Amino acid sequence: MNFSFLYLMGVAGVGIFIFIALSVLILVWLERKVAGHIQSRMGPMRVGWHGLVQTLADMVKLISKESILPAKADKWLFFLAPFVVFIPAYLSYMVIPFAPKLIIRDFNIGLLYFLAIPSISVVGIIMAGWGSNNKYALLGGLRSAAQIISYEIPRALSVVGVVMLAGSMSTVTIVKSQSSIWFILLQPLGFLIYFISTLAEVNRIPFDLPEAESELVAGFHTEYSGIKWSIFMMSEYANVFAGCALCVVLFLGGWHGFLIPKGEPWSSVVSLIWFMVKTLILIFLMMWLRWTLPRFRVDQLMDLSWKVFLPLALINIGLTGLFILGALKLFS
Amino acid sequence: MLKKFWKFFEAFQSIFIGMGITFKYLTSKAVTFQYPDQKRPISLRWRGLLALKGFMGETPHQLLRESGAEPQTYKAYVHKRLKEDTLPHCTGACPANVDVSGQNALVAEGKYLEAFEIVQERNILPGVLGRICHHPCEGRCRRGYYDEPVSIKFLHRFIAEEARKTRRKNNPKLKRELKKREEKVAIIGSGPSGLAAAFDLAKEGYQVTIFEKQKFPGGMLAIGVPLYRLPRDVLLFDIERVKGLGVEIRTGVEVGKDLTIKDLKKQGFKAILIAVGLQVSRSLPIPGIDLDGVLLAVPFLKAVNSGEKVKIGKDVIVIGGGNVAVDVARCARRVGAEKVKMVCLEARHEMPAFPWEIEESLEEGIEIHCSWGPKQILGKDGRVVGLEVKECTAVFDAQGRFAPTFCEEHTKVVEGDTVILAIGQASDLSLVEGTEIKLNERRQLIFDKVTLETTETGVFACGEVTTGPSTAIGSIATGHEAAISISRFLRGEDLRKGRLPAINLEEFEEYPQVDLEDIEEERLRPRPVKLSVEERIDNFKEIELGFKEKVAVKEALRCLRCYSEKCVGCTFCARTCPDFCIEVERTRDGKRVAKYQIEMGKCMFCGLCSEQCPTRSLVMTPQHELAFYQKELLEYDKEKLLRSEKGYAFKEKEKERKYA
Amino acid sequence: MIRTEELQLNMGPQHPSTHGVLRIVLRLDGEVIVEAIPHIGYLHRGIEKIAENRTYTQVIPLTDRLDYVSSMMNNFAYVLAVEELMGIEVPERASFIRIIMAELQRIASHLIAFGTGGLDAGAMTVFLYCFRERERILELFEMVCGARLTYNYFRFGGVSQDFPKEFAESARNFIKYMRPKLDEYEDLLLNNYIFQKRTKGVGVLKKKDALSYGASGPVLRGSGIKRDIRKEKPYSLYDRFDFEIPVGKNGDTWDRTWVRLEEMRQSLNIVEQALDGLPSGKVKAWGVPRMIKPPPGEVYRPIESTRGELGFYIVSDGSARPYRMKVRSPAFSNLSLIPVVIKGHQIADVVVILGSLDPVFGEVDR
Amino acid sequence: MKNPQFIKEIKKKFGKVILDFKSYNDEIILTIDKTSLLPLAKELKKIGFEYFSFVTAVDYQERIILVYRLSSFKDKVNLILKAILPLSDLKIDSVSSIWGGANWHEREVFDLFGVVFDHHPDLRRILLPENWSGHPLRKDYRDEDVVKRKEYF
Repeated sequence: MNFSFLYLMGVAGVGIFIFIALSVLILVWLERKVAGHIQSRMGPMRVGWHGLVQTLADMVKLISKESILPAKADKWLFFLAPFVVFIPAYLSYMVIPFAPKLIIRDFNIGLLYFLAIPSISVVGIIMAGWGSNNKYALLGGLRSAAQIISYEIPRALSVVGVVMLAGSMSTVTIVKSQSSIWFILLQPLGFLIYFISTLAEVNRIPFDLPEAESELVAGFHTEYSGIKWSIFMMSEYANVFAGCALCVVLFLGGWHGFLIPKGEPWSSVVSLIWFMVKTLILIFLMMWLRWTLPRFRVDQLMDLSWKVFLPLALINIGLTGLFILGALKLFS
Repeated sequence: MLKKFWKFFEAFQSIFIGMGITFKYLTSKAVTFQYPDQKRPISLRWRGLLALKGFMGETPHQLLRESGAEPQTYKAYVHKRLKEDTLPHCTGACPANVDVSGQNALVAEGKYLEAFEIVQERNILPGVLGRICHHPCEGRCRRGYYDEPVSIKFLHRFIAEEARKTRRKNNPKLKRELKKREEKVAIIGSGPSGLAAAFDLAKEGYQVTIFEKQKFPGGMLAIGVPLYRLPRDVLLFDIERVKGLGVEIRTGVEVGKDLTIKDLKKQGFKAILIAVGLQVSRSLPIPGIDLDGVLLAVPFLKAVNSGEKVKIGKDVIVIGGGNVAVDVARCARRVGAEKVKMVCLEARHEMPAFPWEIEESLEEGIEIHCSWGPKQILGKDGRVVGLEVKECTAVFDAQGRFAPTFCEEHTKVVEGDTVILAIGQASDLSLVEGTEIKLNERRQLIFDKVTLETTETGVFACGEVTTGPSTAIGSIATGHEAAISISRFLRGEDLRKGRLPAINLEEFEEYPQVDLEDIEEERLRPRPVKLSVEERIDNFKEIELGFKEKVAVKEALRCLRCYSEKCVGCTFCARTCPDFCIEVERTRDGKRVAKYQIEMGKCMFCGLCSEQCPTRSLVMTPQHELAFYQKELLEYDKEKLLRSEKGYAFKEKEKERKYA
Repeated sequence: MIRTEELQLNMGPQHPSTHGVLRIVLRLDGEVIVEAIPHIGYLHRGIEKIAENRTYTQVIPLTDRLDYVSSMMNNFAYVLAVEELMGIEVPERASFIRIIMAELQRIASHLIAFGTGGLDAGAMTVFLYCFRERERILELFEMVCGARLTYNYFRFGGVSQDFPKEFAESARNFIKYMRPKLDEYEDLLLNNYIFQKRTKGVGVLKKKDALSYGASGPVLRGSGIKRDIRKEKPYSLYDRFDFEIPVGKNGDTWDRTWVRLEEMRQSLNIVEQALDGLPSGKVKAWGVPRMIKPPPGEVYRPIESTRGELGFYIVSDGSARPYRMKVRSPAFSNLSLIPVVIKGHQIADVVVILGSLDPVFGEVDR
Repeated sequence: MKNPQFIKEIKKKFGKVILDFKSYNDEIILTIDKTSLLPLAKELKKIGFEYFSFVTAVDYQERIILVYRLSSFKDKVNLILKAILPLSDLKIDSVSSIWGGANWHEREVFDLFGVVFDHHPDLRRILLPENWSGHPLRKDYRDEDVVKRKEYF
């Protein structure tokens, strides 16, 4: 471990943070615009062009707001929870290959890392729920724990097929192996399970039970305000982006696309654009779903995970295995 | 298993359909308004901030005649107001459209003579009508909706008395401005309609001559109306004023006998107006009609009113249920009959006589036998001894026409030694003989409904000849119409152009009787002083006495000045408000509004107050959001209200604010 | 062994989906409800007492504030009761106008119930769509009477103002616009898999309970009892219109929501028929005095309001003020079913069931 | 539907306690003695008056009259049941065991009129706070906090 490595890592860390902050700003704006237009409204219109800087203004407002600590709250848990939620989301950006060579660190267990790290955020959510000393927040935290843990399993199993096809857990290798065919065509079921599980992981409708505002007021962040609340918000959108980005990596061919010139200096820029476009399409799909669908109930959510997705994921693995065997037989 | 799979598929399908719908709206145009580029249009009926448009006393009350005293322009203006739904109901309900609210406002200010002139323009006999009018205006008075209508009739009477005190024959200004015209107009009959036409024509400068059959002018007013309702000096004073404009009245000249219409034309009368009215009493084709002791109403009344001795018995039967019958009965009571019985076809509530007259006659001990029709007059030795009557089961048929049906079996005998028939009158149109004027088969005049012209050019008709049995004010209204036609005819203009029909009384709703139980004393109308039955029963003294000045002014201040758009401080908004957030007070003399305060914090914008406002000065503006900023609109305190004659700052601001 | 304990949860009075100020004390076993005790009265303004100190006319704006989501209906019920007490005949045109307004109000109110029903289940978009359509109805109301929420439009013997000229056309446009929208809602929410999962078999109200608890309106009809006062005992001129009463099968939340949607369709039909047959004439009976003093007596005249049987029980002593005015509000009876229907369900179901009962607290607490 | 069978039945069974009986087309107004409310209510439910509309009370100063409104959908008959309570003895049996809906309505009457319902499962104030004193809809109720205002009328 030398100095330049630390230096590089520091630069990358700050870079990711800036990237997350920017992307959250844009995603929040996008969400509000999409929601608005779906609901025959305009969405924010006053600050900047079509309200583009509205989120920034909101951010300023949130930062300048008083951060309220409930009287009987567990001070430390309450204080730490947003960061415990945010840091895993932040860390998970490390293994996302935005373009060839544009990746912080290409682990050979990159995928495993990605699946493991965001799960830590459930600790933060439970901390928030417990620390607020609020029954709604507690219920939200508990729901979140149950939900994230149960959706980890189908999610992890659904990517096994991809790993089997790519023969590696390195995200870069997975993308490279999709140069001829995207895995979504080989793994439609896997994609479906992965995508829906991601929805559940990032607590979005129809699986936004931890913060179901019509039942639990605002779930685990009922008592949060100001900057702490905005950190929760940021980590949610960071998770959305990371989840969708990985989905692109695993199933939609990562940076691959048409019209990418070879060997030119700007070819990696085009690749980056392809990657971002694909991610944004998935994010848009998420938003679209969010503003269309009602919410599941807790037991139905669990049913869906354990009774539908888990068996399907297992079937998917089996099918993939058979497929690989068949392909081997066929080509050998 | 397959079923489960199908269900799974259906789930996805439903989700995709939903996504399709949301995508449709994502791509279509938003429906929201963009503030401030776009503004939401607000309904005209928007219930926002309350505001007052003006106050009583700040500016003079707008008189209807300000549109022009000309009968034609006046009528057009009245119709315009009617169309805008801003015509005071009293004016609309009056057949002659007298400007009642103008009169009341001027009386309230103490300008009695001006008030008199205003009334006189439309109603040439204010003193007379102030006594005998059947006042349809009072039934439609908006005040009657809240408590009791304004005593318009008595105010007429009051201003006429005031004018009489000055002994002024006419408005000197009017006489000074008179233009002389050469054309001569002859008017046959000096009843109210003839006088009205004469007045209008004389104002325009025509040389008007009235021919009257009787020895005194006034027509039916002089013959038919009993003295206890109308003293003759009042009538004569009113007629004097018409004469004062240069109208010549030739009494004792009967056209048709002494003179013919042809003679009149030869004498140079360019236009002739027939205003002879209904002077002949109808008779009945029943047995015993020619017995001694059977009289007719008109000759009877004429004799009574001219002070002649009338020969009637002690026990009088009057046949008929109209106003004339009541007059006859009451006159008979006064000239010596001890018992008077009225027999009429109609039931009590159907009687055509005015209810207050029936009431008074009952007070005087007159018996009324309702729903009986005369069968025959019983006689003994050529003298009347009684009247046999049969029961009348229905007076009107299903279409509402007069077609009485009788039950012949059910009869009774009413005893009496004199029978007076008051079952209606007809006109004596023998004067038309030898001219081109045509009569229809029922010997009624054929005339144009709009222009009142008869079949001969230059000859017009007005009054009860044209309308049938009517009232004094109704006749006056036709007189004005005829005057318009004649003056147009003489000037050679189109008679029909722009002529408007009379306003239908049905346009205005008659307010129901108000329960006066909880109402304060000062809100009620003053009760006129009446002679008691003992005092009046044996003489022809006037029964009702007029108002004193103080009472009259107070009564005039009760007028709500409908549609004047100036708050009169009537307090009905405050009485209606469910939140008690309005406070209104008048000054002690009642002539100005001293306080008007709306507590906007309490107001819940129900709009009941502005719905109640008779003047339409309290309006709801569409400026809801300004409620807290324009506080000066809401509090009208004494200082502001009484600051100057011309009003206060509100009016300048009004220009800036735009009502939707 | 793990020791378990029941959790006591206060839902409300400040809670986003209690439809006002309702407080339900829930005893929870995990997420399952063991017991629910509703507490009401947070919006109690004593309207019945205030009415005893107001004249009959002054009570009309008070009735607006009962069920503020469908004020026209309250006006209608109150005015009908007083008219029956006074024996006032209403002109035909006024009756037609009243029916048009009442049915438009029914649509507006059901739109809120339907939209918030979706919102309770987490579907926010349908809620905003419903408000978009409701806005058009409110614009119609504003055009007619100048107010958007508390109309104060009905008067004894008629209505306060006639329709403006452009009303008929706007209303027809609205009907034309609204019909396809209702199909859309059906696809977007009612047929949605997740919504069906959330609502079918949830909050089942048995016929027996519905009857003995005095449930009415869509709640009663959702349970399969075909009762509509518009048909059973037609008031105003409802017997002249041709419409159907939708009835649910299972009495669950989905059925109640479906009944509301279907009723909107029927209301559109009624409005259309009324617009076609709108007679001309006066909109206010002649001869109604300013100060209403009904003869001594009592009257109870229920109408089918949006939420069910709404009636004013008025006792008059012959004076200008009601001696006693009782508001039989449908939402009060419907809400009293809460402990019955939500027992054994989960927290998430509480709001959905509550939404399907559609209480308005102005009416519950009065 | 002028005189349905059950009216005769009720009259036969409860003839003694029915103080007043009026019937219009489909509306029946029945005034009864308060002591026999419960057995009569059971009988009424049995013969079809399953629908419970409301209970309310009217304060006639010296006595309070309870008004029950019931409907029978089967026969399409509506019934108003009146029970007279003297002001000195404001107690009556609760019918909430027969019609569940009576529970809240009786609580409301208790709250606003002070009528005590015996055997009510949960007789608490419903609209007013627990610590409120007095029963506002009673005619003799006076509240010192009421602001005096100028009365136009």
